[in-house]
Amino acid sequence: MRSSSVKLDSVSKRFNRRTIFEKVSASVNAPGSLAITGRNGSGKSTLVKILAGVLSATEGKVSLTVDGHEIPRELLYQQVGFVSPYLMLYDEFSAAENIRLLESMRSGRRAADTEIDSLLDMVGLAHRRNDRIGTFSSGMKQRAKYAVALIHRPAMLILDEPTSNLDAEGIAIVRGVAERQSTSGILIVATNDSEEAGWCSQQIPLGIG
Amino acid sequence: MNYIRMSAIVIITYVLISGIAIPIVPQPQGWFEFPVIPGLEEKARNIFFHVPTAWTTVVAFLVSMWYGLRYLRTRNMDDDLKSEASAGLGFMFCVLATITGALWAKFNWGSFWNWDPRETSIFILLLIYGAYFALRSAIEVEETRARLSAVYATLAGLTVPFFIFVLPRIVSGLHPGAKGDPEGAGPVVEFKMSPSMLVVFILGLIGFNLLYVWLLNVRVRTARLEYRRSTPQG
Amino acid sequence: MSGYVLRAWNIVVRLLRDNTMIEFFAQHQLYIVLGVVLLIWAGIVGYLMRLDGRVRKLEESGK
Amino acid sequence: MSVRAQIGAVVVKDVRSEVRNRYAINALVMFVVTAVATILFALRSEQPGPATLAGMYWVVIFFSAMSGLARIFVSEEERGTALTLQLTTSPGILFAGKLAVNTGLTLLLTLSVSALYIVTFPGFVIRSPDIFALTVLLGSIGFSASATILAAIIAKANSRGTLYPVLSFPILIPLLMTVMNATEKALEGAAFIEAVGDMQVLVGYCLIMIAGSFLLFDYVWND
Repeated sequence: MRSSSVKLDSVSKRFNRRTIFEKVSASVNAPGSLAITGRNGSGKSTLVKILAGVLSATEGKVSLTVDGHEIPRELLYQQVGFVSPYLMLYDEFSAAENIRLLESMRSGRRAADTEIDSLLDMVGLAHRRNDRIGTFSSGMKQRAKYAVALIHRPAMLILDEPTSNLDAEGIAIVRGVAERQSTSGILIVATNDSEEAGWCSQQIPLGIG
Repeated sequence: MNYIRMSAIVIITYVLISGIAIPIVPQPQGWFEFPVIPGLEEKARNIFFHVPTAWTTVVAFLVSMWYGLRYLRTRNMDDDLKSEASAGLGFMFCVLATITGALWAKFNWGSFWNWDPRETSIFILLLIYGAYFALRSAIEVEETRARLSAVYATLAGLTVPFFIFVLPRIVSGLHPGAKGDPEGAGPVVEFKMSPSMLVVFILGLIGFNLLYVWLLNVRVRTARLEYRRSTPQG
Repeated sequence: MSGYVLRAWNIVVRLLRDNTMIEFFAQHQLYIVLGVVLLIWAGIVGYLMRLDGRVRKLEESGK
Repeated sequence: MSVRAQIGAVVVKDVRSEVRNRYAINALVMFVVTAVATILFALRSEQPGPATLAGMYWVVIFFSAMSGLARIFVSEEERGTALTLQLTTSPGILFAGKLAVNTGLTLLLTLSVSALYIVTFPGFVIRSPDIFALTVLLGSIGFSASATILAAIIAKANSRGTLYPVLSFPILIPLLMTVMNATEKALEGAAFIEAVGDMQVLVGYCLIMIAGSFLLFDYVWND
C-alpha cells in the first residue's frame, strides 16, 4: 500500500466576482476519507474539481502527496479517479472501449481484457460489455464511470453525488467501492445525503452562513 | 502623471503648429523651413501625424499583449483591465492611422487603397483588434474572458514578425508592377529627413505616445471604478 | 466695455473692407487649416482634462 | 515511451470517433464540393491564370477548414467530455494528439481539393511537384497548428460558428499569403531554388505557431 495524503490549505474560489467558498482547510492521510457536505450551490462540485486539478483555486493551495512526492497539477490525472453525474463518457464507444481508450490515454498502457472484464463484472455490466454507452440508461452509465475511475488504481478517489441515478444494487456496489478505497487510499465524497457522508471518517460542511 | 499630461499637450500642440504651418520651400534656410521632398511636397506634412499614430497602434498592441501575459501569470483582474483598455486605444489609433494613410494614398498614389505592404499590415492589425473584441464579447465568465483574450493577443503577437519581415517581400511578389511611387515613400521610411523635419517627426512620435499613456491612464481608472461598482459587496 | 466691442468691430470691418484679411488667408490657406485643427485639439484636451478631473473626484469619493 | 503511446491513444480515440460519427468529414466534403462548384459556375468558360488559381485553391481550403477543424474541441465541449479528457491526460499530450489529428484532416483536405482542381481546371497543372508537395505539407502543418489552438479557444466561447473564421483569418494571413505565392510558383513551373524563401517562411511559421500553441494551450485548457 502506498502512503499518500491530500491537503487543502485555506482554499478560496471566486467566480465572476462571486465568492463560492472561502478559506476551506482540511487534510486526509491514507487510509482515510473525507466527506464534503453542503446544500445545492454551496460549491461542493467546484471544490472537488479543484481537488482533481481541473479548476484552479483563486487563493490557497491544494497538494496531493504520494510516496513522499508532491504530485504537480499536470500529473494529478494519473493519481485521481473521479465519478460524478456530470462526467460524460463517449457515447459512440462501448463500455470496454471507453475503459481501454481512456486508460491508454492516461498511462499509455494497454489494459488487459481480464482487467476490464473483472471491473465490468464488479459494477454489474459484464453482459453489456460490447454495447455502446449511448444505448445505456443513466444508471448504467454511472456504473460504467466507476469502472473507468478505478482501472488505474488511483491514490485518491473522488465521488461527487456517488449514488445518483443508481438502484439499490448499484448503491451497494458503490458502498463496497467506497469502503475498499477508504481502507487502501484516500476517498473524497461530495454529497448532501447524510448516509453517504457517514461512509467517511471526516466531514467538512461548506457554505455555512 | 501630471508631467506626462502637460508634455503631451505641449508637444502635440507644437507638432500641430509646426507640422502644418512651417512652409515647405526648395532651399530651406533654417529650422523654420522644410525642404521639398520630390513627389511629396505639401503632402509630406502627413508624416508628422500618420506615422506617430501608426507607431502608437503597435505600442498599444504590445502593451495589451504584455498585460495579457501578466494576467496569465498573476491572475490579477487589474492586468486584464489594462490589457483591454490598451487594446481599445490601439484600435482607435489604428483607425486614425488607417484614415490618414488612406487619405494620403489617395493624393499620392491615386487611390485610397493599394494593398501596399504597409497598408496590408495595418489592415491586418485592424482585423486582429476586431477579432480580439469579438472574442471578448463572446465569453461571459470574466476569468475565462481574461484568460482566452490574453492567449489570443499573444497568438496574434506571434505573427507580427512575419508582417514586418516577410510581408513586404511577398506582397510585392503577388502584385508585380503595383501602382504607386516607391521613391516618394523612401525618404520617410528610411528616416532620411532634413534635421528640421526630423525634430518635428520625433517630437510627434513622443507626443502621441505620451497622449496614449494619458488616455490609457484615464481609461484604466474608469474601468477600475466600473469594476468596483459592479462588484457585489460583502 | 461697449467701447472695446465697437473698436474691435471697426477693426474687423476695416480688415474686411480693405480685403487685407481675405487676401492674407487666400494666400495662406494653410493657416485656416491650422486654426481649425488647433480648435479641435483644444476641444479634445479640454474634454480630457474635465474627464480626468471627474474620474479623480469619483475615485476620492469611493475611498 | 509512455508519452508517445498516450498521444497515440488520443489520435486513435479521435479517428475512431470520427469514423463512427463523421462530425467533421461530412461537413468538409460537402463544403469542398459546393465551393468548387460555385467557383465553376462563376467562371463559366473563363480560364484563370496561375495566380488566380493558386488563390482560389487556398480560399477553398481555408473556408472548408474553417467549417470542419473547430469540431475537434467544440464536439468535446458540447458533449461534456472535455472534463473527462481533463481527468485523463495532461494538456500537452492532448494538444499533441489533437494537432496530429487536425494535421491529418487538413492534409486529406488539401489532397482532395488538389485532385478536384486538377480534374476541373485545365489550367491547374502542377509543373513543379517538389515545390507543390512541400508547400502543401508545410501549409497543412502550419494551418492546423493555428486552427487547433483557436478551436480550443472557440470551444469555450459563445457564437462559435461565426467567431472561428474571424479569429483565424488575421493569424493565418502570413501563412495564406506565403502558400499562395509558393503555389503560384509551382503552377508556373518555377525551379525549386526560387521558392526557397517561401519555404523558409513556412518552416518559421510552423515552428513558431507549434511552439507558441504548446506553451499557451495549458492556459486555454485549464481554468
